[in-house]
Formats: sequence, structure tokens, C-alpha cells
Amino acid sequence: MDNGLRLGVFLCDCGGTLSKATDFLAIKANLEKLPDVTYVSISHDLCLERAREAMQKDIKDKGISQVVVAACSPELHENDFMNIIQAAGVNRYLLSMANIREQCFWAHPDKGKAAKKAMAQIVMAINRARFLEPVEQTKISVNRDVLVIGGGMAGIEAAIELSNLNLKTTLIEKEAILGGKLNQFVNLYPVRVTPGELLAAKLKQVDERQNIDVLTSAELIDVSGEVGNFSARIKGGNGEFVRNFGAIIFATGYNTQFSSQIYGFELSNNIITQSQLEEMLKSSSEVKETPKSVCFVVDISDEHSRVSTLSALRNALGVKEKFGGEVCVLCKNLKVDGAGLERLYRDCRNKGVLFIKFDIPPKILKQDGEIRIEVEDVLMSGEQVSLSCDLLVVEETSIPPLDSKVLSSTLNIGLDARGFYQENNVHLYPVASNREGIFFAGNCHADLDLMRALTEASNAALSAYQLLAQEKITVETEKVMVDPDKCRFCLTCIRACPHHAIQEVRVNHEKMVAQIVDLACQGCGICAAVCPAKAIKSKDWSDEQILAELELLGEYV
Amino acid sequence: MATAFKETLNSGKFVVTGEIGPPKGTNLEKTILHIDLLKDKVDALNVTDNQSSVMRFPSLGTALLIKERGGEPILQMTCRDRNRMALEADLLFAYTRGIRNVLCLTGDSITVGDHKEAKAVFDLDSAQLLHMVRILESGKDLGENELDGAVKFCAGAIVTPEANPIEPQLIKFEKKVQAGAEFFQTQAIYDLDNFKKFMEYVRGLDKNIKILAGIVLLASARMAKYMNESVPGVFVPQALIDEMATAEKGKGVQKGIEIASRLIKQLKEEAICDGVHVMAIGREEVVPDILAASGL
Amino acid sequence: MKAKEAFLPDIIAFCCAQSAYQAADTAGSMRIPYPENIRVIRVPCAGRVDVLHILRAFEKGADGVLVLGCHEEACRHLSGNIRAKNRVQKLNTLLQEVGIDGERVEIFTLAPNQGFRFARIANEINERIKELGPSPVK
Amino acid sequence: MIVAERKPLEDIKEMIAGYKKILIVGCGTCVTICWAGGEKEVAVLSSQLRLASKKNGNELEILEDTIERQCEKELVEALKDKVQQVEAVLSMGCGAGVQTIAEIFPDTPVYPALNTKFVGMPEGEGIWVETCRACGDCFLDKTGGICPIVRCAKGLLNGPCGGTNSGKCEVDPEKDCAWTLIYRRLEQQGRLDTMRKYYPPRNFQAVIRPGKVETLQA
Repeated sequence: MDNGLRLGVFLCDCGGTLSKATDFLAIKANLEKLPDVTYVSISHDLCLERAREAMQKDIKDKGISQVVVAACSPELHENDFMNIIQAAGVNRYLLSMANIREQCFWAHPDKGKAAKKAMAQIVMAINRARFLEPVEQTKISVNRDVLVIGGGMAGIEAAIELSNLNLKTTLIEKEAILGGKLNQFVNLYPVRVTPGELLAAKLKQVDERQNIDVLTSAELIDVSGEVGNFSARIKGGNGEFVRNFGAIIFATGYNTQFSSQIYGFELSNNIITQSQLEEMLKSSSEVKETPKSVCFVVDISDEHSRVSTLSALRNALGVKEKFGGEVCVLCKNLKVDGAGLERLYRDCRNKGVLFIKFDIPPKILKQDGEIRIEVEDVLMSGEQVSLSCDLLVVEETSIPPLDSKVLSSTLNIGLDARGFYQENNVHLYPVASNREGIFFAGNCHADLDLMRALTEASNAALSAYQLLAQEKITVETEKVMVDPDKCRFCLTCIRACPHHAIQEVRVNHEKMVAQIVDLACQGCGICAAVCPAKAIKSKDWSDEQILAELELLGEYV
Repeated sequence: MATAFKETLNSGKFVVTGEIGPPKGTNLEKTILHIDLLKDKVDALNVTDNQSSVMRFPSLGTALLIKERGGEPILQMTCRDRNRMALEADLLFAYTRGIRNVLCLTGDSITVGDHKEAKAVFDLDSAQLLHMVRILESGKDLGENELDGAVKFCAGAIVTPEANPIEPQLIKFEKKVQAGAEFFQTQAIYDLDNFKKFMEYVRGLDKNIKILAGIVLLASARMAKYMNESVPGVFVPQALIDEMATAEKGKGVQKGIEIASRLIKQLKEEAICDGVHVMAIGREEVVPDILAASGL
Repeated sequence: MKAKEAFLPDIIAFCCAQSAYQAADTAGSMRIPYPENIRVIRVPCAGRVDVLHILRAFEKGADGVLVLGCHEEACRHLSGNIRAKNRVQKLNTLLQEVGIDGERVEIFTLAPNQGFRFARIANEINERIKELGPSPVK
Repeated sequence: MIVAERKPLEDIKEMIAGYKKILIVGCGTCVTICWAGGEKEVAVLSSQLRLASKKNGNELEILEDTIERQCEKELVEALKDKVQQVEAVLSMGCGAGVQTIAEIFPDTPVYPALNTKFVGMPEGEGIWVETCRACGDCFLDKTGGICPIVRCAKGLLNGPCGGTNSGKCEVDPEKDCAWTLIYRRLEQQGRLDTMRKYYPPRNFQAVIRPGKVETLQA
């Protein structure tokens, strides 16, 4: 029976290395016996140009309808093979790969067993190939303007970087002035510029750029549309207005909060927070009574926090410089894992700041206007140390800005357990959100020191650029699609989609159904798995394709 | 022969009622013992109706027993186990046997008891049950049919002064007043300051409403703590829990009697309410001690 | 004992392309051996794996099934790994109802660079399934 | 919508014991939406039954179908060809669906695979709660749109019982006390007078069971 399938199988022995493990000719001979397999070829280097040309020619000459490549991991060259077959006139999604290198010959030293497994993997890929479906692509024009939310250091840096890349940027800040936390910090150690100097230099750059539009005292109300064509409603000094953008960068920063619950006492005139200390250090007039001894405690309410560790170190040095006197830092683990931070710690020590490392949080007692601290010093083998100070500076916990909860729900971007924005993938793509075209920079999603925040801001700008560099972006159409006849409009998929990529539409002016927004869809297939009516098909990972790979069980093992 | 409860209520006397829990089974020995112990020391005896949704000897049967032994019974009726027809029929019967007092309750949920799979009826609620009593008294039934011989009851209800939130509870309380409740027994109270506030509200609403404060005997600090934390609408001040904790081992009940009688004394001396309803929950034998210690 | 040695289980590992599939690649690249009877099926996200896929795997004769996704809070599709976890939990019940030991299905999380972890998981499940013996519906 | 739940497999296996060929019918309306009896659940049950019969060495062939609404005779009639091929039908519809299939195909035993639970709404992902008792005499105008008949454990009409525990129900501390909710809603709307009114006992004749509604078409 002719089912129209003409499968072409392209084997690659990776420069001959895999042939040492098995007889490729035997595999070829076995494969040729399988139904629908029209053509089998062996190549030594499918990743090289000349082999690709040969492959294209074979596909055309033999009239191949679906392509099976048995070679290295699809994680390496899948996209290249898609391009090759597309150039040969076969839809790029009609490709099925068998990973016979990393997941077979490289992993299994027993040649006989590896050969058997390779055969099984190829047959699985062939079975899958029978159910492949074409997916078309289209190009969509995009708006190349970018919205940056938050005029702190990360936001400013992102705007400058975008401007360098020739993308028009709107920078909105909810306060009346730009600068964020830079307006609060006393020094920026280990960076040898003052916060004022750094901010002035950056603001000068922003001012000079024609393509940066700064809106202060402005807030984002909501966003509609998708990547390439977002519509943002902004509330500014002159009321509400709508502006269109191709991408959005969140640089909304963080807030801090003292937790009296964790510490077990309230703030008072001799127990203050880092930010209160910073105000004190900044005030030009001399303080009434110079504290003779100052203690800092960190790692109690916010262990492993870079932000609070760094403010303790910076301010310890600040106190030493301004007041002299004794300065002591009580900590559990100092996180000095960034450029120059180890130096900052050494500077502290050299200037005479004393460090005491604890495992059990110290006992803090107030006695006649003095503060007594009792702590087991881990480095002195747990010896009980008792010290007193005039001023105790406690750490503050980083908390998300007030509006992140609202923005996350109106924009449908995820939050982590602590309420900060959650990145797409903390390792692979830390500046991307779960929604295509929305990025993060700075401490609104991670605990970063200044240098890291600046690097991130550039990365976010580059990611936006990557997306908007061309005036059009390529989008797969209906890669994942809802069958409107089967859809019961139960809202399960709309609620489950992590990318806010499913919307409700009316078909034929009548029935409401779910519909995938191709621009926003990231192809995870969660919707297909949750649909109780089996109305959603993920064309590149369809049930049929996945089940076809199961066909072989029991054989070739 | 006991005085009719209605008469006692209206006499201006500080009223005292007790409570009898019917047995699980047909052995009435202990019940009779309790009745005999209490019948002359209190103005009336409540009989619980499948209390806590645990199936027992019927409320009506026990009320008749009290009657037989010369006591004044208050028949508790819940809406959980009978529909309106059964409730009406039982009241007709009760009346013919000289039972003159009825306490109308909603009833506990069936799921807290020992017949969890049974159907909970709740055809009526407590306010509707009160109404029903008044309709029967008018010579008609709920189907608006004429009765050949009507009834006459002194009908009461319950109220939870410490309910949280209190406002919906008070709305219901007012509905019960309108439905003709002549007296109210309250859920256990331990904090007299709170209770006084409640009484101010009651007096402001209608001076004629008779309120009998619920006094539940504390047997141990653990029970006091449990009541406070787990029984809805009961607040036991920490001071009382601490006081219970000072009791020597085995002397918890003694301490409880002390506290109960102190509360009763104050309620009476300051004329905070119209009487008390004493619940000893399984320790009926000590009720005379409580009353004696209260000077009643 | 001898029969146990001879039994080579069919194990299907649904691997998220963002993490576990790459971890399997890493294992290969580092030449860390693992049982060759573990059959990897690449999926775009652990959240794509349907309860039905796993039930069908048992119908087709699988002795054990692994679902391997991203570490918590590292899922590219936010909730995909959590959904997969819940589904495996549901599946344990569905399989118990049928009389298949729920221990035959397990979910683990990996990062792309965790080749050793992949191999360790593969070995662990292989041993477990060997211990349990062939699937009762084979 | 009508909310249902799959019966335990053990019960279903017992019903269909001895049959060699059955048809599992899903319903595309309420029970699809509450994840109990749509096409997906049909496939899951079918797979489970095949596995179970394989394990026990029984022979079982299963046909599957999911129709728009099992409670419509015309739609059920479309199953005729498939029903004729099998010894029994397993319905994954609500009780109305099971009975419609049983009525259309009186010669074939029809078994329920679901327990029909209540009329309700989704509260969260995979969570449905009962919100309507279908009492036939809607009381919601008096209670700020919160039904005490369903949401109060005792179905009280005139206010809370004494078991309100910090706004929760004494029967199930997880659940809100309906009368606390009603009080708050009516207070918010300035309609507490409605709550102060006395409401007589419910009229259980509002629906004479089995219920029937006859309407002239508008």
C-alpha cells in the first residue's frame, strides 16, 4: 500500500570514529529492508559543507519525503539539518534524529550492545518520522522600540546599551529622579568611584542620547499584545497614555525590610538598619555623638545574600573611615564571590575591621543603653565571645518591589518562591522571562552585586537586540494548534500555559475556543498534555510521534 | 411537685437549671440516679437530644422519666434527626404527658457523631422550630391544618455570646427573640467582662429576655485549653487556664468547682443575668457541690 | 538469582530537551557508562509527558519509566517540571490500581551538565527494576 | 456545570468482569471540563483496563468514543454501530448520560464509570467545589449571592449555628462559614436588613422528585 512515505536515512560515523565500534554497512543493509525506507546513505562528516551538499542532492534526487539523521546529538546540529532539508525543498520539521554518538557509542563501551542500541535508536527515529508533520513559518514585522522599566543602575545601563545598539528606548522610573539605590549608597566599594560620580556619568550619557526617552514619576499599568508588538499603558505626570514596543526589560530592583520577628527585637536609636546607617554616614553635618564601637550582623534574616553582605562590608569600611573606632562584623558566611569583593573584604581587615564567624545566631541583649552580644566564635573553636557596642547595625532582607505582584499577574510573568521575578532558566537564559520578548536586568529577579547587575543589563539589552535586530521575526505558524471542533473551551490550557500564549477566540462568530498565539508560544507542549478533550496537537512532539518511539520495546534490547 | 419552669422564670428568682445526658442503651440506672440527685436542687433539668450526634436513649423518654420522678424537664429538640412532621408529632405527644418546656436547637452536624453516614435532616432551623412551637400553640400545624387540641410550651433557645464573628450570631439571636423564645441558655462562658457586654446588648434589645449563662465545669487545665482552642464560641481566659494548672494532681475537678461557683456567685450577686445553666458533662454527681459552693 | 541476572529490563526515559537530554549527552561525552537498555525519548519539556504516554509505554511492554526534567525553579516553562511531578504521582495511583508497582515510574530532576547524575539515576532505576522483575503486564 | 469523579478501577473492573468486548463512551460537556470523562479520561481508563486484563490474563477488547453530550438521545443514537459490536457499555458521563445510553440501547448493559458529585465550579487547578444544590427554589437573592443551602454544612436559612469558628465551619475548619460570608457580603452592600428577616421553612415541593420542567418555547 502506498502511504506516500519515502524515508531517507542519513547515517554519519563521525569522521570514521563510530565505524570502529560497529559495522555501518550492516546497519545500512538492515535499514534498507524496512518498509518505507527509500534510501540509506553513510557519511563520515554530515556536519561539513560538502556532505551537506551531497545530502541535499540525495534528498532531491530520491524524492525523499521525510529525513532521518543518525548522528551526533540533536542538541548540536538539529537546526543545521533543518536548514539543509529546507533548502532541499522538504519542510524543516520533517526531520527525525537518532543520537547514536553521545547517547550510544560514546556511552556504552560494549560494542555489541552499543550496536544493538544504535539500531534500535535509528528504528525509533524512523518510526517517529512516519508521523512527522510540516510546520510553516512566516515573518512578522516588529516594533523595534524597547521599554525599560526602572531607572536604577540596571535600567540606566540597559537603556544606554540599547541606545548603543541603535534601538529607541523609553526608560520609565516611578520616582521623581533616576538612580535608584545609587541615591542611597555611601560608597560603591570595591569600585573606586562614588555613587554620585557614577550616577552623574551615566546620566550624562543618557542625556546625550537622542534615542532614549526618560519618563520619571511614571508607572507601567499594563501590557497587551505579544513579542514584537507590545502595547504598554503608562501612567505619567500627564496622565495615562499608550506606547508600543517590541520588547520590554524589567529593571525594577528590590526593596529592603528589617524583620523584627526573626531578630526578636525592634529597631531603636542604637539598633539601626543598613539604610539608616547610610543616611547617617551621608549627612554632611557631624553626628552628635560619634559611636565608638559599631557592630554589624549579617546572615540572620537573609543568609547567603550578596546584597546584605556587601552593604555590611561597604558600610563597615565607611564607618571606619568616617568615625574611626572599633568595627566588628558578625557573620555566618560572607559571600565575596564577585570581581573585587575579596579585595573589599581584605581592605576591611587591613583597616582593622574585626570579623567573627558564627554558626548559631548571636544573642543580643540591651543593657543600660549599651548593647551586649554573646556569640560562639566558630574560628576560635566555638569559644564564647562577649562584646559590647554603642551601635548595632542589622541587615535587612531583600524583598521584591511592591508592584511586582501586580505586574506579574497582569503581565503573566512568573514569580519565584520569594516573590521576585522568575527567570526562564537560571542557568541557560537568566535574563529572559517566561514570556517571549520580556527580559529582566538587575536585582528584580536575582541577588546581584553592582558589577553583575551591570553585566546583566547589557545581556538583557543584547537579548532584546537579538530579537529586534531584523525588522521582521520568523515565527512558526500553528506548530502547536487547537482543533476548534474538539475544543470544549474548558480553559484548562489557558490557565496552564506558562507563556500566556493561549487566548480565547470566537470561531465563526459563534463558538468560543482556545487558540494558540504563535508569537508567544514556546512549544513546551504542556497544553497538549493537559487538554482533557485531546484537542491540542503539538506538531513537532505529537502523541503519535512520541508513541511511535515506544513501538520497539522488547526488540533490539 | 416541681414548680412550672415558666413560673420560676417570671418570679424574679435567680434561675438554676441542670442537664441530664440520656444513656447509650436501655440501662437507666445511672440516669435515674442523676435525676434524683438534681431534681430538687435545680429549677429544671434539660435533657439533651442525641447530643454531639451520638445516638442515645431519646430526649423525650428521659424527659418523661424526669416528670415521673417529680422533676421539671426541659425537652431539648434538635432539627438534625427529624423533619417538621416528626418534630410536630413529638411535641403533641410531649404536651399530653405534661412536658411544658422545650429548648429549640439546630443540632450538631451529623459528621461529628457516631452515625456519620446517616442523612442529616435539618428540614427546619432553630428559628423555624421556635416558630413552629408558636404555630402549634395557635391550634394549627405547619401545613395550616386545624388541630384537635393545641399545645402550650415555654420555649427557649440558645445563643453563643463569644461567637466569632459575633454580628451574624446576634442577628440570629434577634430572630429567635422575634420567633418567641422566652429564655436563652448560652454556650459556656468564662469571661464575665465579655459576658457583661453581651448582656448590655441584650438588655438594650428587650428587658424581658431571660438569659441563663452556660456554666461548664472545667475538669483540668488540659480541658480548659482544649475548650478555648477547639470548641467554637468558647473563650477561656488564660488566667483561668493557669489557675486550673495550679490544681494538685487529682484535684482538677475540685478547682473546676471552685471556678464555676465563683462565676455563678458573681453572676448572681451583680445580677448580670437571670440565671445559670450548669453543665457538668458526665460529672453530674458534683453539680450539688457546685450549687452549694455558689450558695444556691 | 540467575533469572534476575538474565533479566534485562526495558526502561523508557522521557528526557526534557532543556536539561536531562543534555545531561545524557554529557554522560556520553564524558564516557560515563550507564545501562544501554535505558531508552531515551526526547521531549520539549517534562510537562509535555502525558499520563497516557506512560500508560502506553507499559502497554507496549516497558518494565520501568523515568521522567527526567529540570531542577525546581529552573524549568524553562516554569511549571513544566512541577506538572510532571504531579502527573507521576497520579500515575503511581493509576498503576497501583492496575496492579503494577508504582515504583516502576519515577521522576528526577537534572541540570544539563549533570552527566554523572544521569548515569547514577539510570543505574539506580535499572537495579530497582531488576529487583522488581519484569512488568506483570508484559 | 456537573462535577463528577472517576470510580476506583476496582469497582469498574468488577462491573465489566466477564465481558470480552466493551465500549467506553466519554462525554464532551461537563465531565470533560472537570477532567473526569472527556476523551483523555476515556483513553486513560481504556489503557488501565487493558493493562489490568493483560495482567490477569483476561481477554478484553475496548472501543472508545466521546460524544458531544451523553444526555441527548439523538447524539447517543450515533453510537449505534459501536454499541452493536460490544457486550457492554461503560459510560463516562454523569448519571444522566448513563441513563440516556441505557434507554437508547435497552438490550445492552450500560455501566457508570463515574460518580456524579454535584453542580459546581472550579476553585483552582483541578479543584471543583459544590455551589448549587439544584433545590428548585433559589434563595440567593436573600443571601448576597452565597448559597447557604449548599455552603452551610447544615443548610440553615436564618443565620449561623453556634459552630462558627473564627469565620470557619466547625464541621470542616478548611471551609468558610457560609453565614459569615453572607453577613460580610450583605454588610458590604448595605443590605443587612435582608439577613434580619425571618425565612420560613423551605418548600420541598419546589421540585417534585424526579424533577421535571415544562416550558413553552419563547
